Amino acid sequence: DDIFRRKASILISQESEYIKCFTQILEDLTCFWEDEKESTAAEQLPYSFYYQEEGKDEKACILSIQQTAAKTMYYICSFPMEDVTLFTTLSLKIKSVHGESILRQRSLLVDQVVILDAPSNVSVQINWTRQLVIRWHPPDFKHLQDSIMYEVNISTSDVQKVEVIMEKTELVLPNVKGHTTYTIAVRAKPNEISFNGYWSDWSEPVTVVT
Amino acid sequence: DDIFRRKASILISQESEYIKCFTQILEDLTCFWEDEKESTAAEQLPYSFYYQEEGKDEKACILSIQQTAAKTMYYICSFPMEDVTLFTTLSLKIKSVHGESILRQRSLLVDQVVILDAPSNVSVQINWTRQLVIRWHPPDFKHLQDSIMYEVNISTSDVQKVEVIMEKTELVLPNVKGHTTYTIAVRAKPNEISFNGYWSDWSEPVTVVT
Amino acid sequence: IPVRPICDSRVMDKFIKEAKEAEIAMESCTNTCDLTEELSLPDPKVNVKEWMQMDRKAQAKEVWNGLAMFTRAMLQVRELVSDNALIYSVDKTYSNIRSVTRVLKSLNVQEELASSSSLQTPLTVRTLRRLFLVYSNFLRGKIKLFVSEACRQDER
Repeated sequence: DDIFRRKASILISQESEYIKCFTQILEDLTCFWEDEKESTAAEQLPYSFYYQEEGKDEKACILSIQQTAAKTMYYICSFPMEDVTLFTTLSLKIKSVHGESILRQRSLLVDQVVILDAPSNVSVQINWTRQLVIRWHPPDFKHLQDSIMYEVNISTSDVQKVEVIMEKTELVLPNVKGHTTYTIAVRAKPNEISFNGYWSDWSEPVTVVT
Repeated sequence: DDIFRRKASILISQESEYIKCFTQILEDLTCFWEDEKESTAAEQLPYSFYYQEEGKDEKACILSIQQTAAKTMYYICSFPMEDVTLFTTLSLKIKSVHGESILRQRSLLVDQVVILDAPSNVSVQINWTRQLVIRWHPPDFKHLQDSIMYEVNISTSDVQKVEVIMEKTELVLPNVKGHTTYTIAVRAKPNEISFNGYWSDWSEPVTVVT
Repeated sequence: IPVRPICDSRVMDKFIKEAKEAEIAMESCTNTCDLTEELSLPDPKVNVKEWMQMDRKAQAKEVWNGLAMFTRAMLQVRELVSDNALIYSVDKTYSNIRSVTRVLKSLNVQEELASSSSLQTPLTVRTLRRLFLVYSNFLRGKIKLFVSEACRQDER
């Protein structure tokens, strides 16, 4: 679906592991990989996928498939919620359906592969002391809204800069120039203290003329 | 005594239950109520007070009395330390001494009726960028100092505002005006996650001239 | 900056908030939340003075044993519920209990194989509502106190 495609495209640009995984709000986990061969319409999938939590039995995941823009295939495993455990090593394996040989493997911590939604409702105001006051709403992160860091991209026709904001949803930019068009967008990521992951998409850009 | 009177006055303004209870450092529990009749000098108290922990036998508490400013009476039960149990329901009953009928009852969790002491050592500094840096010491709370929230009251002759600070003991106030007298006081309360309760007294106010 | 995830109080707070959500979700329960079997759960009550005087090993035992009992109870309950909203709460809680267990392991507390003799007598519950109330009290109480103390010792 659409959400999957957005998060997948983030991972494809930021993650070099063959098996790519992400969680959105820590109660879900999706892993996928792209098979470079063009898909056949064969009824049986050529792969099977297994996961194993430290100290527990290996389980199989039922794969779904999706065609990519390049006509290749995504193989996708959506984990059942009760098997999403944080702070523990999860081992993943792709096997060939025939022959049980391990084709690829990876291990990861679910708490380290978060992809948040983009921040929303970005607003910009100019206050009386010529400051830009930029505010936004945090993405959903299940009681961890105060554990998010942000990048705020501020650009004019001349310059572009990015400010990193820790755990706040406001940035006050002093000394802005007059008669200038400022374009602002914000993206989010866990603050890397207890949780980590990838940068979200940029929010819709907002423009203000000073 | 004096501590009782201070905490009692907090409860009287914040709690509508007839039987009011508080704990200070989680090892103690005091319950009391105000009898609106003026006190008689009778030797025997007209009430008895019982408490019961889930799954245990009911126990009687020895009541003490104190006269209020309005000449009515406080009836007070100070729990023995070994009967102060948190995270389990405690049932309370006032009975009339003659006749055993239940006059009032209430149930509560001791961990939800904390009244902390006021924060101490409030200090205010003005830094070079015209910010007020306000710091204070947390009240004693059994190694749970990171589970306290604060209200900081900042007032000048014109305006008054209250900021809520979660789990930190510092507030930086930007853009303060020059030649103004700021008066600052801080109060504390558990942060409502593991523990809850009532707002403490305000600390001694501290004044600074910018 | 906290040394370990568990010492970032926001992590434990997240689990506590989610336990309360599950507890509140059970308020909509009527008779559908009566269980056909009794569940055995750890007693969440704490006398703070006694708790502080217990040695760390004994506290760890209470905590480990309690988490194991909740894990078992959630698996048991999973077989008994069919309502989707309830299944969500049960699965979510099961997953959270395992995450809490993992995170406690990072405290290097020796996992104690509890000989039940020295532990507090377990509680018996017969409704989902009570199950989630006890779970939330256990997390707010014994686990939170245990973790705060461990992280405080860590800082020194």
